[in-house]
Amino acid sequence: MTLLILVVQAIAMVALTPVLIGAMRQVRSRLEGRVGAGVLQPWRDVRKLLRKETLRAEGTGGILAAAPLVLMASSVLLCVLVPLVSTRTLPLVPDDLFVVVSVLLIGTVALALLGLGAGTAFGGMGSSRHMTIAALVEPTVLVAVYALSIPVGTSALSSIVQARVKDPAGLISPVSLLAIVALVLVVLAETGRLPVDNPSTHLELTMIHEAMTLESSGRDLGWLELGSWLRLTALLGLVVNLAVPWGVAIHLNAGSVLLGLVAIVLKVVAAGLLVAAGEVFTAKLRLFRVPELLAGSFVLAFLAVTASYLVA
Amino acid sequence: MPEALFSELLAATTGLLLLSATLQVWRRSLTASIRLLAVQGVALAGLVAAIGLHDHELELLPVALLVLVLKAATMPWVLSRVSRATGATREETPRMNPTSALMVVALLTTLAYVVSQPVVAVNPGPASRAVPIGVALALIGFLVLLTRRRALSQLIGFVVLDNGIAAVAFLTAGGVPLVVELGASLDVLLIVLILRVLTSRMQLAFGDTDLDDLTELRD
Amino acid sequence: MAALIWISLALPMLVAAAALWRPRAEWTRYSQTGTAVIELVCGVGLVLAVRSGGPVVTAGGLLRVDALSAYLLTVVGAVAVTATWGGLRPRSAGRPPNGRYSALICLFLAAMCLALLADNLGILWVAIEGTTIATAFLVGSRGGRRALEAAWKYVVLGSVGVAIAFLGLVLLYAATEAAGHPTLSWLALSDGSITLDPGLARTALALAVLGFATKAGLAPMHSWLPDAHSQAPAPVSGLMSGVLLSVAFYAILRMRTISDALLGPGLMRGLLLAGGLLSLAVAAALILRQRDYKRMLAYSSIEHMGLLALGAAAGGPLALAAVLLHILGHGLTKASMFVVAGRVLSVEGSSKIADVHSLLARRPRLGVPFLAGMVALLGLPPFGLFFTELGIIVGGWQRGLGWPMGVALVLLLVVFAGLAQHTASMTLGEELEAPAGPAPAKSVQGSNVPIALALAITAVLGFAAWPLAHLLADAVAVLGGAR
Amino acid sequence: MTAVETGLLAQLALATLAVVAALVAPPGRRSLAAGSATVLLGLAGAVTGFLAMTGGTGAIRVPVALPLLPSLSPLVLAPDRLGGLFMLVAGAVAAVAALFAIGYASGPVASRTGWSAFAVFLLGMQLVPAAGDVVSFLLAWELMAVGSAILVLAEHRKHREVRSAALWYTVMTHLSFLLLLAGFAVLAAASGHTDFASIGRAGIGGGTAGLAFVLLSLGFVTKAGLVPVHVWLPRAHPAAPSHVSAVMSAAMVKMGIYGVLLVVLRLLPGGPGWWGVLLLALGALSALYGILQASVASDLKRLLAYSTTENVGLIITAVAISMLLRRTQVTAVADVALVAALLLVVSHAAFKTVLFLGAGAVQHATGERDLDRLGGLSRTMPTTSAAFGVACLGAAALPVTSGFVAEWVLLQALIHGGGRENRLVAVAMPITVAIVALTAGLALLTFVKAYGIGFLARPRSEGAAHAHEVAWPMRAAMTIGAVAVVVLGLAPGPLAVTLGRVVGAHGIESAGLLGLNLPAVGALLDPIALALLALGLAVPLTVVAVRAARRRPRRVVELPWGGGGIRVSPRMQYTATSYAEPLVRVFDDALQPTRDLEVSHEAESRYLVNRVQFRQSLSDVVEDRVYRPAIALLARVGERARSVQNGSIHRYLGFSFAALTIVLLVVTW
Repeated sequence: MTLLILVVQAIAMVALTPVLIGAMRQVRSRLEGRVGAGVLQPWRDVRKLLRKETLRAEGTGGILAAAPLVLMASSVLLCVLVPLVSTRTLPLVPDDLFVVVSVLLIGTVALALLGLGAGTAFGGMGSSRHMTIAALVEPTVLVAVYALSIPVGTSALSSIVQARVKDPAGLISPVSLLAIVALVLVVLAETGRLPVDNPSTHLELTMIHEAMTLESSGRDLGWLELGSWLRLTALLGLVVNLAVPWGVAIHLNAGSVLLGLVAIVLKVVAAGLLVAAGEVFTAKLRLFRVPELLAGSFVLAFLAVTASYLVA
Repeated sequence: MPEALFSELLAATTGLLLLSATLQVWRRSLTASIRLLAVQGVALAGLVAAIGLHDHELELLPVALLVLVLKAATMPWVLSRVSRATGATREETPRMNPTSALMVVALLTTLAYVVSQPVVAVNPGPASRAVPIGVALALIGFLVLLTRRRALSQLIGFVVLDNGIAAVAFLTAGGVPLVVELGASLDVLLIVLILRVLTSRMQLAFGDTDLDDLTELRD
Repeated sequence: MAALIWISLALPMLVAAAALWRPRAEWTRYSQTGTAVIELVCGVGLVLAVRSGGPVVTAGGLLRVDALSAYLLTVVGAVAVTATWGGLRPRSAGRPPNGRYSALICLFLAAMCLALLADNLGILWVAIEGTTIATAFLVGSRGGRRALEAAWKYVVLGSVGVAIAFLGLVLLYAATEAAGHPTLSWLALSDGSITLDPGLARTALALAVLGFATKAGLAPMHSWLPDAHSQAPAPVSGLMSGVLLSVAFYAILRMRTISDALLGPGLMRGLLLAGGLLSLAVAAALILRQRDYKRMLAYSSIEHMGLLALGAAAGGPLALAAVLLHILGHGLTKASMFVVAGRVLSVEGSSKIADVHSLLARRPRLGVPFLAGMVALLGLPPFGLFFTELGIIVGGWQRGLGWPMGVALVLLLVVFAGLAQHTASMTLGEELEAPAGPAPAKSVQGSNVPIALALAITAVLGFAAWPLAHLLADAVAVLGGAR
Repeated sequence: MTAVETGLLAQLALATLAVVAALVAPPGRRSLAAGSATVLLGLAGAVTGFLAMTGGTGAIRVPVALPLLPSLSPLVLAPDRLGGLFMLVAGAVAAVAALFAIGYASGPVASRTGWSAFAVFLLGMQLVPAAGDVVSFLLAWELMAVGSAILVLAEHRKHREVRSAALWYTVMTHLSFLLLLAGFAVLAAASGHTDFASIGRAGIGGGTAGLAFVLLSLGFVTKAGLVPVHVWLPRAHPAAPSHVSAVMSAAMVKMGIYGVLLVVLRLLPGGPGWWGVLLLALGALSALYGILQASVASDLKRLLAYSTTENVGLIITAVAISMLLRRTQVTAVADVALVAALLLVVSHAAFKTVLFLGAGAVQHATGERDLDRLGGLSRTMPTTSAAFGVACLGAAALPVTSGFVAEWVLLQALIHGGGRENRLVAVAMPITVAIVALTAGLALLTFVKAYGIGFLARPRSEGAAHAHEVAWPMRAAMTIGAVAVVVLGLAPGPLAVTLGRVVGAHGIESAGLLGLNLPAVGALLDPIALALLALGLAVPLTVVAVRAARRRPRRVVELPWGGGGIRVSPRMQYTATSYAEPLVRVFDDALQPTRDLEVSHEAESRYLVNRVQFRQSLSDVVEDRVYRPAIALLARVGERARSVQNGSIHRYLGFSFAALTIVLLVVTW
């Protein structure tokens, strides 16, 4: 039963993701005064890419073929593990925070290796920047969720969400506010959104994510795009469920699960639109200013922990 | 022998010892200090004889004779041979000028008095009260070793040091057991002879017996 | 059994006389080695005798052999065999036999034996002064200004120092006479039967130890040692560093027993601690930037004597046993090291560390023993010095000398760093294109057997030395064991 | 005679056999003969260790001259459970490394000396955890040191830097030995015994215990390579032959950990709080500093060496955490932390062995050790590349490897250890979590760099271009290690339970499919289930992908796109150095690189730049700031001291005279 819910959740997310991305792009272009390509454009892109012929440069290894699949698989696994629709988890595979983070990192590593695999200048550059940011993000993630987990006394995300549903008072406690802000920042960094990386740039010297996928084409590129979008969806979902956990199915009945599904879709889309709207008004940071941002978010998370000792 | 005479003799001999040593520090002439060495030997022998007669230890008389032969005759003779062989008759530039050296002698004598208190304390008597002089003699010998540049002067210093120790030995306990006395005297004689040989070799190797030449071995 | 004593004393003198009588005779080449072997045999024999029937006394009590002296006699024999055999140059080396040299070495051995066998402190002193006399010309025997300088310093500093010891003995005798029965017998003094005036005894014993410390190479009386050791011929350096220092240290150990019996441990502990730590410091400071590898070995001897002094200061069965075993291990190792160093000098023509390099690659027959010996000297297993240093440190700590031992460890680290650095620069490195002169033939070199033997014995010392254990225990008891 | 005793004797016998084989075997067969003997030696150690770890007992006593005297006990070899674990680790690593060496050893390493030293080294290392008393411990310790030192300077003829490396190594090792000697001396003096059992019973406390703890733990962490006494590690590991550095890094360093555990668990249990704080500070600092240096290193073996410092730092952190928690009565979590430490030990042994062996294979095949000159090996050396990759996953603590399990347990202990009760813990925990997390992140980058630059992309040098796969023993060794990394990562349950028994920890259960359950912290990890779930998702994807690939295979084009169909030149690729550049900038203060920029202008106008030269060199900050000045100071002291022996006999006589006067005054006063 739980498995079924999780599969449904995964499928829903995979289906939702392109739409979400489309919506975000649409909002951006509208706010920037452009017409925009329409909400379904990402869908078409992926479909087209998956059909297109795939090229491979001489002297590049199998990593270019393998990495996209690994990224995709890890992202889907992420969607399964993270408590989005319900707080029910598989008995043997609890949505343990550290497991989730490590699954996320598998995708990160796959991307980074992909960037190096081609043996071009830009691939390495993107990979290097990507890994640097990932490395600096990690403390914030762990400490932030640590802060949220202290009241609950476990590192299982579902239990945290459940606890927060149970006592809404904790939602606006300084602990959770600080932690959530920190989390939002690291999610932006990890998924390559502004102000860390500009998802729509193709100016080589500024790009991070795009530089790594530069050598991929056809279905490889398709998997890559879908995979990285999925990461955004999953992480946004996690954050919104931690921030406003209402609607998450706690009991196992069709009604609540359906409600949870609808709720998460709405919440994720809303969050995405917020992010997109925000991106319009923010400029990309210089790469070497990014650590300052991350340091800031780390401090927030750390304050959250200490606050949880002092206040909560 | 009556106590009075004994203490007279003690005073005379020990005084002579100290006087000769002081003069050795004073004078720069090596030949002179060799003669003073002979005087010291005589004084030492006289000291031994006096103690022997006073304590009725007749076996000290041959010892006195030995001392006379060894310290009053043999060693001065050997040393004068050296000085003739090396042509070193004067200590031109001692490392410490005689004036300050004499001051140091005064200091050393007081030091000797201070440090030989335990000895005096053990058995008070005219003999042991003279012990500080022996110690002073030893220290003065050390001073000569420290302040003179010539190889020969160091020989002299060593002999003076040895005289001092011998004096202490006789003043405290009428000398160490005879076998030890013989061995010790033999050793000292041999050392002096060895040093003599080394000195003449030095003369050959360096054309001089200035000890400041001996600074090749260093870190 | 008393015969053994007389043999060990008389025979070297006879050999010496014979060698002086026929200085050019071919057999004189081997005379010193033969004498050494006989000393070793006598030592072992006396050890057995003492183990079975207690101390052996002769010459009306002037000569007395107990476990300690028998053990050290054996050590002298063993080290002497190593040094002289290693210094043996076969005929083909083209050197004429030198009877005077052999005779002096035999006399040197005899003097050391006398020092060990005498029960009378006066005779002990005479014998130790005798070693100076015997070795004076040996140190100078290489000829030339430097050898002469070394000899002069050696004789003057040595005899002056030992004269101080004589002053001490004189005062000690005076004290005994004041106490009623004049004696210089160690036995009488150490069994506590006589009670001396403490003030006088303090002065006497302190002066005696100070004097003997000169010959034992303890700072600040050590100054003669580096010069003499670096200038003397290799076997002589080996003998001096290997056993002469130890024999002088034996005298200090005897003094220590008397002092502990008469005055309690305070005095000697203070003196030996000061001497030991100072020696370690001097060695550490001067090894760091040492230029000359024979001087380096000499300073390492000072370091080891400092360790021995610390062990003696600690006292107690563990530390004392470690000290005695250390004497054996250090003697064998240092003797072989000096022999090897002498060979290096003879083939490289320079005693500068900077002039010698990559021995392992260029001259393995010299490099390997040099490295092995160094490892032994640094106190690394499997060599016995590892156990003895460990015993000294632990024993010292158990006797409440924690801080001195801690300081000693720091200094030991510095010494280690210095020695390791110099050894590395001498032995390691690549082969040069030109194989640096004609490789010397084995015949000229002399054999590596004695060195290998000595190092092997040092290596098994720590593990397989339990035959020695009881002997060591007895010797420690002689030294007043637990006191 | 019990099985353990047989095992111990077998190790002695096999070591002798190995030495004999090394000495007598003809050069052609030497590596095979001595190598197989050493493999057996390692296996014997592993088996014995396993027996002892699972409760087997036995003791061997060797009389020694000194110890026959009353105050020292004879040498005792009696491994307890903990010792058994470490003997098992050491033996297993040794066996794998020896197998590798059969194919790898050549030149001086394959000489008589090389193989004998290797055997002695392994024997000493495997006997350290067996030692039951001070003397035998130090003896085995020094045998280990001497053997490894000989191997470190094996290449001294060819490479100049080997000499300085060997010097650093020996001196630091001796420092550690002397510290241990002092510490044990304190314990022996305080307890009156030298065997561990009696010392443990003596219940030493107070200042004495504190002194002993400081001395011993400093000595042990020196061997373990913690900051600031790590300086020998990044020098000795590159200098040593790879199979040796594998053993040194994966097993020998662990003996330092064993020592620390021996002290805090057996000799001086229940020490005061500042002990834990001290260790925590050391461990956390080392973890961070080590991985930082590793992430910017471009010499592969130097990188691995620094990452060893990091891992050891994590282990010590775990130990320290468990000490702190035990003091605050959170014993259940303390047990978890302790088990985490042991898990880290095992997993690090597994993956670091493979990594060093892989580095050795690469060096063997390409003659290159500098990542900036490697690349493209994944095609020419598939096995090595695969094994190295798996080990990299382990080192980066990604599922499903042993490294991930270990770090997971550590983090669980950390986030459950916190609590308001104890101020100290309340402050320590979040900081530690952050440091561990940052360490993990940097480790990720480090090993992505190591694998991506070294094995992917295009060859950056001739050697790398003409690389070839290595001989079978080396491949076999690496494969065994890689399999171990994965198996330990898939089935942590039984292992963790055994480790829990080793340290008497409660609340460590096996659950699910060989999974690991920690009821104390309410956490469950079942890698197999996770892997199955992942496969369940990945398989359909793969099927789709494969069918697509079959329908329309990839077309191979000559040039990569690279922003405009550029010409292919390996020199255009990112190198390890450039890969780490952003990090160097971020951590500028901690790394303090020395940069210099030379811009030479055209003659006509200084607005036309002729050429720009940029040099950047990274050195070990601790070494520059602490060791260099100390060495310089010592050298100055040495120079000054030389004037003491200035050759003037008068000065020497002056020394004697001064001594005489002082002594006279002192004794007569």
